[in-house]
Amino acid sequence: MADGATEARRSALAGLDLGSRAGGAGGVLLGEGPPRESFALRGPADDPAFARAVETGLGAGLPQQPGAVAEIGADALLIRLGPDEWRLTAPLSDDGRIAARLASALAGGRGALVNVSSATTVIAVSGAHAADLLATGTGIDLDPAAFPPGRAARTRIGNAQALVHRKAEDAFELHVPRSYARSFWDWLEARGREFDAAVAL
Amino acid sequence: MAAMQRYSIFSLLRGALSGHRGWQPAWRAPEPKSSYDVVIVGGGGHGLATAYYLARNHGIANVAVLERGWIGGGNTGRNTTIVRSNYLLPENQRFYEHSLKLWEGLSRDLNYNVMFSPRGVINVFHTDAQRDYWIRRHNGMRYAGIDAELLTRSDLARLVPALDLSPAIRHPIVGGVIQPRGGVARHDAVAWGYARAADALGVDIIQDCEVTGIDIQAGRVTGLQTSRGPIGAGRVGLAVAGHSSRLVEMAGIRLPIETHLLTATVSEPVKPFMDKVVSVAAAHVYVSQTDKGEVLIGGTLDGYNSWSQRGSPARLEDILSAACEYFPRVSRLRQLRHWAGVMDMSMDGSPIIARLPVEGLAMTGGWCYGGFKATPASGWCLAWTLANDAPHALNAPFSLERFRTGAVLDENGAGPVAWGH
Amino acid sequence: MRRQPFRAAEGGHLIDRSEPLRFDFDGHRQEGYRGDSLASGLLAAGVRIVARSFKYHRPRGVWGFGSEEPGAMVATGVREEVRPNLKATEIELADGLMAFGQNAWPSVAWDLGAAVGMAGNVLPAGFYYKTFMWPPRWWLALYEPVLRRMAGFGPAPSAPDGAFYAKRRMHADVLVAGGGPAGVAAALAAARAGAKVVLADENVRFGGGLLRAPGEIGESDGLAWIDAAIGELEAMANVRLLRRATVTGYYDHNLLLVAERAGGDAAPGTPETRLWFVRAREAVIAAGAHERPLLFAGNDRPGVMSASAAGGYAHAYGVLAGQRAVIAGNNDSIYAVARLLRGAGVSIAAVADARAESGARDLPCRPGRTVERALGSRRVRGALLRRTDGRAGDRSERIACDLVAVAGGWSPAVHLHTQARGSLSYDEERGLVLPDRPGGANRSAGAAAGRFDLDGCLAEGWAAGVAAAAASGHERPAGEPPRSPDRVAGDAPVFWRIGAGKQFVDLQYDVTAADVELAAREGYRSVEHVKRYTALGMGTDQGKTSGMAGLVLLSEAIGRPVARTGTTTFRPPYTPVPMAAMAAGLIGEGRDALRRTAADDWHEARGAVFTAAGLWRRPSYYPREGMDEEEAISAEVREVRAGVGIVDVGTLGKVDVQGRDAAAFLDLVYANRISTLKAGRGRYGLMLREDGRVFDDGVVMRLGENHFYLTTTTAQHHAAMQHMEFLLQTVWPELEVYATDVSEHWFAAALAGPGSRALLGEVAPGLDVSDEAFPMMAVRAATVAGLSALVFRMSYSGELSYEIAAPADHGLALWTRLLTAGREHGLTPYGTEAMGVMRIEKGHVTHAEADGRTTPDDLGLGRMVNAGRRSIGRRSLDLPALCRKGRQQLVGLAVIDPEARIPPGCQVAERDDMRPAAPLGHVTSFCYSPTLGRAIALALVENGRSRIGQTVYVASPVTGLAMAAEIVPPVFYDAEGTRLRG
Amino acid sequence: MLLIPCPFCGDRDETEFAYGGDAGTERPADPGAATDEAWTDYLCFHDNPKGPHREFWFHRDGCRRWLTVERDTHTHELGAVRLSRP
Repeated sequence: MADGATEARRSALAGLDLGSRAGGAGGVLLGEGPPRESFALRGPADDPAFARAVETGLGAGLPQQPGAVAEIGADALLIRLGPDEWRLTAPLSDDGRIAARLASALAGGRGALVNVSSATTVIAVSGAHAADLLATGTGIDLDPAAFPPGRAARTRIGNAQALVHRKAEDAFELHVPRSYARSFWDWLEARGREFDAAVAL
Repeated sequence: MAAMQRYSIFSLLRGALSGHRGWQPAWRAPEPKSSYDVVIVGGGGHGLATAYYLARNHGIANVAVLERGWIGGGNTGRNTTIVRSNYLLPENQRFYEHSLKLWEGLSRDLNYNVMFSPRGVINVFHTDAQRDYWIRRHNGMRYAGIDAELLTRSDLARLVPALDLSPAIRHPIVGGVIQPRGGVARHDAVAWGYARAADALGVDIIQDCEVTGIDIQAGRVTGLQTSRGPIGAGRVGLAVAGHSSRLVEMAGIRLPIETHLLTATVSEPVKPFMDKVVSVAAAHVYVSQTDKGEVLIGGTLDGYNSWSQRGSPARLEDILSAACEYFPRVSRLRQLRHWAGVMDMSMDGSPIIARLPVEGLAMTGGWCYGGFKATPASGWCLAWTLANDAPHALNAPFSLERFRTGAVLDENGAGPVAWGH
Repeated sequence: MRRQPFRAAEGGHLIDRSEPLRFDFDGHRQEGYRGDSLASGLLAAGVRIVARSFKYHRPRGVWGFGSEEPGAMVATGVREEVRPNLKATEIELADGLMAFGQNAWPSVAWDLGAAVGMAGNVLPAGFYYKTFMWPPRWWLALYEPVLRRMAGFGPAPSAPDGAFYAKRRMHADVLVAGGGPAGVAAALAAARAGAKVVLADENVRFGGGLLRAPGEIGESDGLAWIDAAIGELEAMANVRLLRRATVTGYYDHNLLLVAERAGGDAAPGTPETRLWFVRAREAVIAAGAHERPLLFAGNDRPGVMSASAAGGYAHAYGVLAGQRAVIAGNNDSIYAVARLLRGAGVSIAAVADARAESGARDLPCRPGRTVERALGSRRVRGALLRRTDGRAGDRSERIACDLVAVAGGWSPAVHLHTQARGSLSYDEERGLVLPDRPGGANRSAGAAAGRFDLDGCLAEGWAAGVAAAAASGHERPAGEPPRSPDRVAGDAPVFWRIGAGKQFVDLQYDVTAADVELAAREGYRSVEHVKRYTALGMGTDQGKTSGMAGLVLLSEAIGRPVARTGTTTFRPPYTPVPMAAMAAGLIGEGRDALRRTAADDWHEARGAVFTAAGLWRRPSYYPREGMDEEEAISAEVREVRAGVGIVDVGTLGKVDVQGRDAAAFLDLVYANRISTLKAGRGRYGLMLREDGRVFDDGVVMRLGENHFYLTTTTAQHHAAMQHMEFLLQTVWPELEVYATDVSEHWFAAALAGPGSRALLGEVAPGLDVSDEAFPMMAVRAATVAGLSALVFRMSYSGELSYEIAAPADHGLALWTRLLTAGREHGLTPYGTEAMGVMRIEKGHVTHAEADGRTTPDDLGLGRMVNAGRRSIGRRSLDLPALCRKGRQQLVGLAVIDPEARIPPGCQVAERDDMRPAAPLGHVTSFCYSPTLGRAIALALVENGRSRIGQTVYVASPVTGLAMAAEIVPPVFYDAEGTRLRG
Repeated sequence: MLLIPCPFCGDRDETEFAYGGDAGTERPADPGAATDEAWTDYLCFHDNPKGPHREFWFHRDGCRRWLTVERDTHTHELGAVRLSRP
């Protein structure tokens, strides 16, 4: 990473000054998730060579089930988003190392790895009514029996497309496109009125 | 046949004295004859208008109109009743302006009040690009001899107090255009008025008569198979928009038409607060208030081929939220009823009024959203085409061949995507 | 007088007498109790006229008990905040409620509009079709405004609804619509089987028909059994109970809409209405039935009401709908109602049973008789009874009363069943339209299916619940269905009508039996024709009570059996749904998110004027002190052309394309050849639609052998992505290509102007920016202003220019660091207006030119199209109409008068008189060019390229402006491109 | 509102998808060799049945796969739904 990049980073929600508004308890807590780096991994799921390359690079196999989330080491995740698409995401502190390992394993073979770290903003939604709040704007079945903790799904919520990662029964992370993040946050907060939504630190 | 019983305030007063027992049927319920000079398939406004103009303009009165259900029961009775000629392409301008002129005399022509109300059709816009487009379209109308005016925001505030002109909304309205002679009409009355007038000229209107086959001999249409038996025909005109593909298929012809749903809805009636028809570009929604007081709201297609007549609630959410956003007071009303029309969506967004590749067979269809306002001119042109076995200059551009040569009339520039128009 | 003269001393399971409430009706203070409806409160207070009818302004009282109410239409709130068209039977009384009756002036009690009623004879159904045709101009000027004012119904509000509305989507195994005995039994069975159940009922309390009349279930009181069952359901985790919640619509794939009147701010954050979108594997329709009216003269007078409703007011609210009642009907329910009313303190004057053989010793029965006429004008003062067998010489009996309770039998609520495309059948013997074959995964039960006895309803509901649970994959529940000793069928095989006079079928729209007959006589013989000609059933009650009466009348009038007369379509919603509830969450940015680039905060702080580009907002220009808009834009242009400027191009679509077949694929997607590009270089790319029209353009950069990065326009980015995926997945699935949308990841800014190289060299010290090392259309990875970036050398403005892309999280830093570094270079931020001026000066096309109708050749891009015919859209260019002569072609227009400015939307004409004539073409883009010192435009003109040098007129008839212009080639500035080399 | 069983994502509302039209007309493999009639058949003259229809849908907000869906255009009942590219 080039010099001065860390202090250069700015969240799409920075203008909302959420820090100053945090506090209070409600049926739902909304907050910005910790920044993450993200990579789109593309490739032929049915090609053993590709699968082996991924396993070599990550030390973990490709998650097979739609929406399955594979944990890789400390807090890095590989999420299956489509037949030939996965999302690799890790804390920003990883500084691209995991992607570099994967890229070198993939080199010369099939597939593609594309940096999309800035493409999404992560919003954390938690609390007793977290699922109810999401259900005001998405048609997917959020019943834990149908969408258990540890699963992810890309869908539409309210005014934006979102990758929903259910971390616990009452805790979700939403990855929304960066340019939509402000409007999406406003929408979420407005719909949250029903649940006495509060901003979390 | 008996002369048509004239309608007027005097006949109403006379009726009152007799307890309204003296009113004759507006049209007969004849048994079908074994053959006719011309048979029109489809007893909606277009088919009935075709029959009327065949009899009145061309002296061809040995005509039957076959209707599968009850007259006016298709899209004639399921639309948002808007009448206008504010089109972009010259071919469409000429045709719809001809239609508008027919509308202007229609009630007296038919001696039936179709309640054509030229209250003005307004389009509002939000961005420079939309402004350029709408003004260009209205400038083009002026060059075609059609009325068109530009509206400032203060004009809009005066003409449509219900409209939200605040600069703080998501897509602020920066101006508008109006076709003052545009307006609305009572949809059912159009079918009934044409039916009554055509019947008086000798046309047989045959309801509950479904066409099940088209008889063709040596490349020429000779008659129809129907649920009420075979009926011979010298020529056949099809006016079944929404179902054109199916009927034409009986003659072995494929059309550049796909069938789609268009949802509309009304609120409960309230006292009058808006007398213009207003279309909002940013939301693809148009709003008017009926004579009864209902707020009538229409929008865009559901977006996939369908003959179901049942729209998606997602589309309702779209059009109602748009109505509430741009006409904030509408949010205090309640939705009373919604329905979906079955649209013939042509591949360029313009109609087909043309002879088909079977001799003696012609059609009007592919109306997309525009069918209601086109009713008089569609019937007028199809009558001409059937009577002369050749299109009139007004409908010559609306041929089937244009889809083969590429000379399409793409009003929206959406390309060959039926649901894009 | 007592505050509530018609309140019984005791009784009323819905009210709480310890909590009196005050409310206003038509300006008069009234009193009721917590739990009252407005209707019960008004009846208790002795208010009989609640509204006026639509057409004749006749007095209307309370007729029904719930959502079927046709007459008692009121508005709440005042002035601009009014809520019109509410049914008094559905409004829960609240302290301080302000309500007034509708369609009346000055009040419902004394309404001047009633004068219309006097002219009623001249105004039969459809009168307006027969008159008001002359003189032609009077329709718009006079007739229509008068009709509109007389019609309408509730007052029109003028302020938006400020209340909070909510939506919720959920999935369930079984949705039960209706919480009467059948619905509760169904819910119980399905829930015990383990199914995920939603039970929705429109009333404040579950119980359905048991709210109106007592019944027995098992060994106990029916309502007590219901309460116990609800208690059990409430405790189950797999059940959601929705009270005050009407299932309003049944849509595709078993999606049901439920409107829950959540009650506004009773608790903070409570929505006024919460709209549930329930995806149910199975639905049980237990929506009950509506009591039918009897047709007789004066049957619309306040005081004539549904018998079950009259009983219901006594039972549920302890309210007497009258002091002395005549009860008339054609089925056994009248005896129970009579006893219920008598028990509450109403004196029973007569019980008229239309059937000859029925009777009861304990009541003043009049077997074989019915009401022929209700007496009184503003309210009922008596009734004339008459034999139903029409025997000659029979004299009518006159009975004084203030309540005529009528029981015409029941119409099952088949609405949801038919909305789901279920078919209907007509049971001639029972006089019932019944659900037949279901159209979705649903079953009807109880009164909605024509079972009117309590025992039958329970059994059928239970069975439906068991079946629905099984169909959604659950085992049979334990337990047996509840039973009731009530096994009286309650059928009313005949529909009753007697005598002459104004007999109302539709109380709201004033449709009489004579109107229906008139319609039939005039040839409007289809049931839909009658509905449309007379407006029967078009009111806010949607004909729940009137539909069957109208159908039978029509069937008699046309001499065709009811079964063949058919019913009208029951269109959703079942009861009106607040527009604001449908709109919830979808207003403003909730509907269309506002997309912001990474530098948006800077633009805003700088005071930029924004413009919309799809959902994005972009700086249009940056206002300057003492300059108007045109001057500010011109200044931006001049400073770029003379120095260096920076513009935010973060909104462009960007796509990463990789894979073995990437180059081959791009050759097919673009009309021009891409595969010949060398790595590190880029090329302008032109995409066509399959019909040969220009679809999109952008730049394609080759980053490696099998790796490309391409841009799309802001507007077509999503369409282009979808298009490429379509081609890869359906047309050429054999190609191995991965197209990844990276638009959101990259922020981009363009440095443009002769000074851009120097500035770039300064901020990217590691990058050799010389023309040789970094030529036109090359791409380099570099560190710019301390940030990792990609730099493309390309130009849109016509000047030497570089586009710098960095991850969007660093976008603002990139932007601000460039501006800081650029201060000494005179770096000017510019917006889309200046960018637009410069691209018009250079003759670059946008979607104003590529409007979906133009071919590459029309736009002067014909030479870009490669000769191969496999690529998308190429084949269409050979169709005759696309290569014919005389098409409109892109040209430039230079306005001759330097002071003139082109107005928007101009046409191009041969003359300046703006009189009707075929225009030559139209202006697509226009601006004032500070570089040329005059207004210029791009235009599509018929045979435009052969007209270069001609003088034409740019004209806008709607603004009355026309000006002369010369047709010129569409490149106004630096046609040789020398400035690009810098 | 349709509920489309995406073979990858499972049941999803219609609002997550973009419609792609008739799947019954194939693009001529060699457009250059196609007659105007064959080419415009592909462009404009599509199947429009009232009944079973094979059509494309794009799961825009989900797996971003194009699906080939069998759907009755009258009842909206769905038949087989598969990925257009297996």
